[in-house]
Amino acid sequence: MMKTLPLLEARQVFKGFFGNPVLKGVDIALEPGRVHALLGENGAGKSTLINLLSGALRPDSGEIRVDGVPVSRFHPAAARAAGIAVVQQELSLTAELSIAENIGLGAFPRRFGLIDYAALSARASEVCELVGLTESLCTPVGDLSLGRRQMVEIAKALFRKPRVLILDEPTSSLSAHEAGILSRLIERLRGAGIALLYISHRLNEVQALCSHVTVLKDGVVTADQPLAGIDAQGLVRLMVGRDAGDLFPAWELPRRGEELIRLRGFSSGLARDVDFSASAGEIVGIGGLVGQGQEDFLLGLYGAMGSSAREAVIAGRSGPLKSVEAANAAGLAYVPADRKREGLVLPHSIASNLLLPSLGRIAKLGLRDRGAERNLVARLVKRLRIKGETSRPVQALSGGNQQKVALAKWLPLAPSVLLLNDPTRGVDIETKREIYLMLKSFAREGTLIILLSSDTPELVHLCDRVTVFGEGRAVATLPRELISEEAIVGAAMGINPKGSAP
Amino acid sequence: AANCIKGDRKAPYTVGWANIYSVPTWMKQTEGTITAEVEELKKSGLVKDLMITDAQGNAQTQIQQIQSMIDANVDAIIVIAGSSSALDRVISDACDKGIAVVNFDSLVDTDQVTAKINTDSNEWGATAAKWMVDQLGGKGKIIVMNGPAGISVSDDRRKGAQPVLDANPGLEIITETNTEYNAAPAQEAMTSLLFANAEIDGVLSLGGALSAGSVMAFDRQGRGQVPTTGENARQFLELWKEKGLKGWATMQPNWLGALAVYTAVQALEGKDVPAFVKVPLPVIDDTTIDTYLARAGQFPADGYIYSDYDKALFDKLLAQ
Amino acid sequence: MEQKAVSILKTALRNPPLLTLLLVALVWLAASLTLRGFGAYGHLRYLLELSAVIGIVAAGQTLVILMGGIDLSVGAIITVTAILLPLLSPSADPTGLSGLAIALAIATGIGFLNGAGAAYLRVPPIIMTLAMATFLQGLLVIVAGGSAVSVTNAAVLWLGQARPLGVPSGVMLWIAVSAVVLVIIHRTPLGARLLALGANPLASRLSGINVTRSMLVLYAMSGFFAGLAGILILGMNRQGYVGIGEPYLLTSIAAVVLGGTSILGGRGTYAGTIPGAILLVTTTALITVVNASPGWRSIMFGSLILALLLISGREGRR
Amino acid sequence: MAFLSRQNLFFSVQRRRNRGLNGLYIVVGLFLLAYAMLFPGLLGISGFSKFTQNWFPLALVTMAQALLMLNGGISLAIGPLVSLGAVIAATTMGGPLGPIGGLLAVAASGLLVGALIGVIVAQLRLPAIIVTLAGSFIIGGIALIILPRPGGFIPDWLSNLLAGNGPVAFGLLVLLLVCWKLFLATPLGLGIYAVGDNPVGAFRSGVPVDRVRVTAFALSGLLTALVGLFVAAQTGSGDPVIGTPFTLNSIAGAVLGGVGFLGGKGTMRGAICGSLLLSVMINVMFFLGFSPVTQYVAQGLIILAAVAIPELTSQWSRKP
Ligand SMILES: Nc1ncnc2c1ncn2[C@@H]1O[C@H](COP(=O)(O)OP(=O)(O)OP(=O)(O)O)[C@@H](O)[C@H]1O
Ligand SMILES: Nc1ncnc2c1ncn2[C@@H]1O[C@H](COP(=O)(O)OP(=O)(O)OP(=O)(O)O)[C@@H](O)[C@H]1O
Ligand SMILES: [Mg+2]
Ligand SMILES: [Mg+2]
Repeated sequence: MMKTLPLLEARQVFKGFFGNPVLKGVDIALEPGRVHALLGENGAGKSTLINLLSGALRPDSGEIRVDGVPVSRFHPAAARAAGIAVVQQELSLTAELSIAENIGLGAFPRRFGLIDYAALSARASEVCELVGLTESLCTPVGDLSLGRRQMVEIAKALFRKPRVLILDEPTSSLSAHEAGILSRLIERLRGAGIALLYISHRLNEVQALCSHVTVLKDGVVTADQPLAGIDAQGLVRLMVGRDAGDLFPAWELPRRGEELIRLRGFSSGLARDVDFSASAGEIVGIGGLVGQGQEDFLLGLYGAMGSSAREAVIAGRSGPLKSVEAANAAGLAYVPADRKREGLVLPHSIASNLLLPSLGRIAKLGLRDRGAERNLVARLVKRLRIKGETSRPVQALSGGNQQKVALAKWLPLAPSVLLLNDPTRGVDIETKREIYLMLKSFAREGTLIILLSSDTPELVHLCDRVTVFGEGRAVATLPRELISEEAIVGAAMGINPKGSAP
Repeated sequence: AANCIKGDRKAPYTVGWANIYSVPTWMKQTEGTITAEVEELKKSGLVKDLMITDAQGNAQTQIQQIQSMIDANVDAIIVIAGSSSALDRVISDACDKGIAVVNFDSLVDTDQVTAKINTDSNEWGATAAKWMVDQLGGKGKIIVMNGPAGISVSDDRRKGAQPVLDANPGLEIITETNTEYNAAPAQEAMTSLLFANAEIDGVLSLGGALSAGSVMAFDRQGRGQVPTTGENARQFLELWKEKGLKGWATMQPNWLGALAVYTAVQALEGKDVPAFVKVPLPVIDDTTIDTYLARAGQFPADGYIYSDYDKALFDKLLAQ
Repeated sequence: MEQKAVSILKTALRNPPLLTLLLVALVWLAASLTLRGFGAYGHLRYLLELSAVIGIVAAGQTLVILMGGIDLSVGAIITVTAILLPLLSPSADPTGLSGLAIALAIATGIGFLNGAGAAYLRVPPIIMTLAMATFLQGLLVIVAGGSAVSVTNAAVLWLGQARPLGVPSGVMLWIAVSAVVLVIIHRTPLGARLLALGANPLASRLSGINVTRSMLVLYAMSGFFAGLAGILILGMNRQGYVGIGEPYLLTSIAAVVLGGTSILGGRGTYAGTIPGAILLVTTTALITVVNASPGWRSIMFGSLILALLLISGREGRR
Repeated sequence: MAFLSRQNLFFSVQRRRNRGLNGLYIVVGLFLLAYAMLFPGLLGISGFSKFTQNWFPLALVTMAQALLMLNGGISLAIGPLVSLGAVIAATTMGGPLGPIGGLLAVAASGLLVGALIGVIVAQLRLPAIIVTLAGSFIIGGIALIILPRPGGFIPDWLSNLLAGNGPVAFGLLVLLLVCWKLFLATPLGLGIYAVGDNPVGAFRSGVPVDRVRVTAFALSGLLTALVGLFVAAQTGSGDPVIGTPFTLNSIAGAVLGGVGFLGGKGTMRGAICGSLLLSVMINVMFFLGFSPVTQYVAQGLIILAAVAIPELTSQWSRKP
């Protein structure tokens, strides 16, 4: 077979920020009908590379080629015109506009200068069907969950009928069901001759979908080869440069302490009439399809959302918590899923983000104690291996490191209950392992960990128990010996497992 | 009969008082004379009700409120205009409906009113300028302090002064200021001018609390006071006496409000009233200032010490 | 050596407060060289005295804006304080301090109500403070022009008129206020929290920041500082009148923004507001001495602000 | 089903936009009802025309402000720009340009001034609030130079047409709303929302961000200057400071109508409702015979309640 001409290439591109080189002579070539994986640790430069490929940034040196022709002064409009579409993880949606309007934004079909709503509706429902969006097209995007928004974003890219589609961690906020739809979609697009670039930290996905891989490490390409014949271990080795151990730490019998949470008939937001209890030292999973009230359950527990209960004992206090402050005082901490919106103050420095919850505690005579603060920040940065200078804004960190900051800021409070909402979203495999180890060690020290995750293997390997939600209710609680991906999915779909009813 | 009056309205009357802004002290004092007059007229069974609106300084709102008065079919509207031009149409509408419209202080352009009552702003400026010429012997450097730009009252006073100034080229206007009729901004502006000008022979201030601000600026910067014109603001009169400066003041009497109500009722009663009631400007100078200051206690500290008035005075003015 | 100068200049250019300060120095220098009397010690001192009033109002405004709010009631609070104070000063207290305390307590209370409305009723701060300004106008209709007498309160007059060691006491007050506000912003947990709140209220709330309490405290502070400014103006004019506070509403906001603080909150410092206030006062003074028609003056003033903004007020977004 | 939803996408999108406004609709509806009961003349052609005329300028400036706020901007120059429109109209319409030429001059100056501000804000990345504050002085100054005091000329027929006894103003408002709907159905129009809510995302999606911003400012300027023309026609002449109160009122109307400060949040219909509330409130308070003090307090309370009640009820209904 003749070698096909790449649709989009980067040749020996260099890119640095404020003198820090991020990409040092990177080559990549995207060919039609091929799903190309781009792997690398957090901060390896993947997002930067796709920003170059889509014209959002300009390389310091090197060139971008479209259809084999070098383009000078590449910019987003030119990239769009060349049929290059990017699904960034940072959404480009407008909350107040409807799904259809968002999908068409920037590429509306027109008639007499006006938006042709009929055509828009027709074409938008086509792409929505492709990505499995069943909501009415007139729903404002602000009403959708993060996962659904991600699907809108993908539909938006497809709407432009791209020749090259770049997906930056598209599955990190998707449920298993949505991820399934996406992978079937990718197969179809590949069949249609589209060149795909796929970035993900989930290696099983990469292996299932992709046929070629480029691995970035410290700004240089360490591998550019067909995927065939490389197993997960091999990929990890390429990414981190050494053999990787097991991703998940071995499960061990929890040392259960006193009961920290007991709820009867607990309701908050979508979560209705939930019975739930958990003790110190446990890791309790919360699973199910996305959007069944799991998040509202955590927020209600945390006092961030109005809640009611027939009976509630939380960390020794009776009655639901009324405010976040009360929750923090009781020893609860919450790490949100949407770190950019809910977890971090993006324009502020890493240090101020890390200090935010503990400001009051380390103040002396009402004034901040700079020395103590510096020590604390240094300790946290070291413990979680957060890369980057602590005076830089946290938005300049790569996604994984941002996540670490969102988690690390709670550690000084030594929380007795840690509520985690998808803590490994968009986090590379090494960091994931670190986070898992950390969670284990917290549990061992007697912290109760409640882990809501859309990554089912995580629940399977880490949790002592998994409570599965369906339509706002806790439909099943699986004990350790019954936890498996099938059982969790089954329970979520309403197939009653042999496990105890809650 | 007087303008606008059709003779179909019978006592007791409902009077609407369309104020542009009721918060400033001058307005409050004026409103005091209006309500006092209304109480008088109620006693004689001529007035039954007074409706007050406050346009909060917004001429557009004042139009709306006068429209509402028309809709409510009041018998008389007395009004201080928020803009000399903006109210023309709505006021003409009121006049067409046979409502007695009496306009005082800030006048409208239209003649479709029962009566306009005011002192003469041109004369105000001219007399002040003449006094200044006399004081300085026709030679010297002066600063002119004006009220806010774009307002007809301040423009008229300034215009009135111009011929006098033209006739006396020996008086050099160093510069002019435009500020609200308030002491603080006037003091601020004058202070800057004091530093920029080593030699200032007189301050031709054209109203409100501007003169008080100017005197305070001279005082705080340790400069000797110079001849200053002004208005009957209590603060200025007290400073004038206290600092012993050469002063001159006139006034826009607050009882113009009472006169307006009186005029409206007279017109409704079928009396002929002049279309323009010119109220002579009382002058306060070194010979009369003590009689004013003697009554100072009856007036608010940030208010205006107006001359006495009574029904006889009103009748005399209306008999012009 | 040269390199060092360049690098200092570079840091200055990236530091809005410093840049604004440099700008003030430049304008003062240029004006002193060209305009008679501008550079006199007395004049510069007077400029600082006027700036002190704006600076003190803007202290509260800075705090509130940093938190992502705004206070449109400062003008009305100033007026109310200036009008009420003479009525409140008991003649039994020769120092006048008790009257001062009462007036400040009222101003703080008004601010507190602003905060309560914004926090509990969830009314956008702009609407809450605007409504508050309207209420206060109503209050003024009742109290103004009544028995208000010229201020005889010794403490107030001292604040407005005295010059211990040749420095106006108003300026000293401003220095003290600046120190307190700078410490609050940069050295207390409250300061860090309000910046976080301004930049991302949701994340801040989930991080355990008590939004309600912060709002109450900060709007109360804004009321307090507005009241303090009201007292200072009263002392400088020896008499309050209705409308005395009006000019300070927009000026306080302008000083904050000229100092490089983001109007959206979350970024900035009072250190920029200080030169911002001086810059505004200086501009007004410069325009006053120019002999031109009111229209042209207004145009010059606007253009000067715009020009200064071009140099100092760049903002990344928006 | 798919067919149905396709046909109706535009309208279902429109319906969705009413979310969160029901509280305001009810409040405004109650006020209108109260007004009609206090003043039945409202239901007649002339009463309706007069009321809508007085509301019209505020409705338009609120639209102009909302347009900017939706796009993440704001303008403190609304008031002076109204004045500028008014003085240009009043000085040109009597001259060689004639009424049509005057109209074009007003429109062109509004577009130009707006576009200029837009370019400064978008290209130089300066905060809109202070650019427009500086702009307000410049624009106000120009208005004063063109017409130093109220005056000028507007042909009578134009005044009678726009502000006579026919509901022309209301018709224009409806027409403007249709135009806004049409504009929102263009890519540029929707871009206003996208740029306001998520400028980075909009840029990445291919929305010409800077062009959208400049367009928003230009259109807003056009609208504002035309309000000036209307005000001049309504009053029969020009006034260089008549617009001043519109600045704050336009912001109040928009925020009352649920338009957010950070951009992208809110709707034009909400903003117009907000301005209607501000306007009808004045008339209702008059007919209820409120004294100025009560007017101030009631006004504050109504504004607070209109925002707080919908917010609080939605809070409570969200709680389980
Ligand atoms: N605009 C910028 N300014 C400064 N530094 C930047 C900027 N953009 C990226 N960086 C730095 O470049 C490095 C590479 O970032 P990039 O986002 O490309 O990583 P990534 O491979 O996408 O990481 P992740 O897996 O977490 O998404 C990081 O260290 C980041 O801090
Ligand atoms: N203001 C900024 N300063 C410095 N760097 C920035 C800034 N804004 C964005 N960046 C960089 O731009 C890159 C792209 O942003 P993005 O949020 O997509 O990162 P990401 O690493 O892919 O994170 P995530 O995995 O959460 O999507 C980031 O890596 C970040 O380093
Ligand atoms: Mg990335
Ligand atoms: Mg990432």
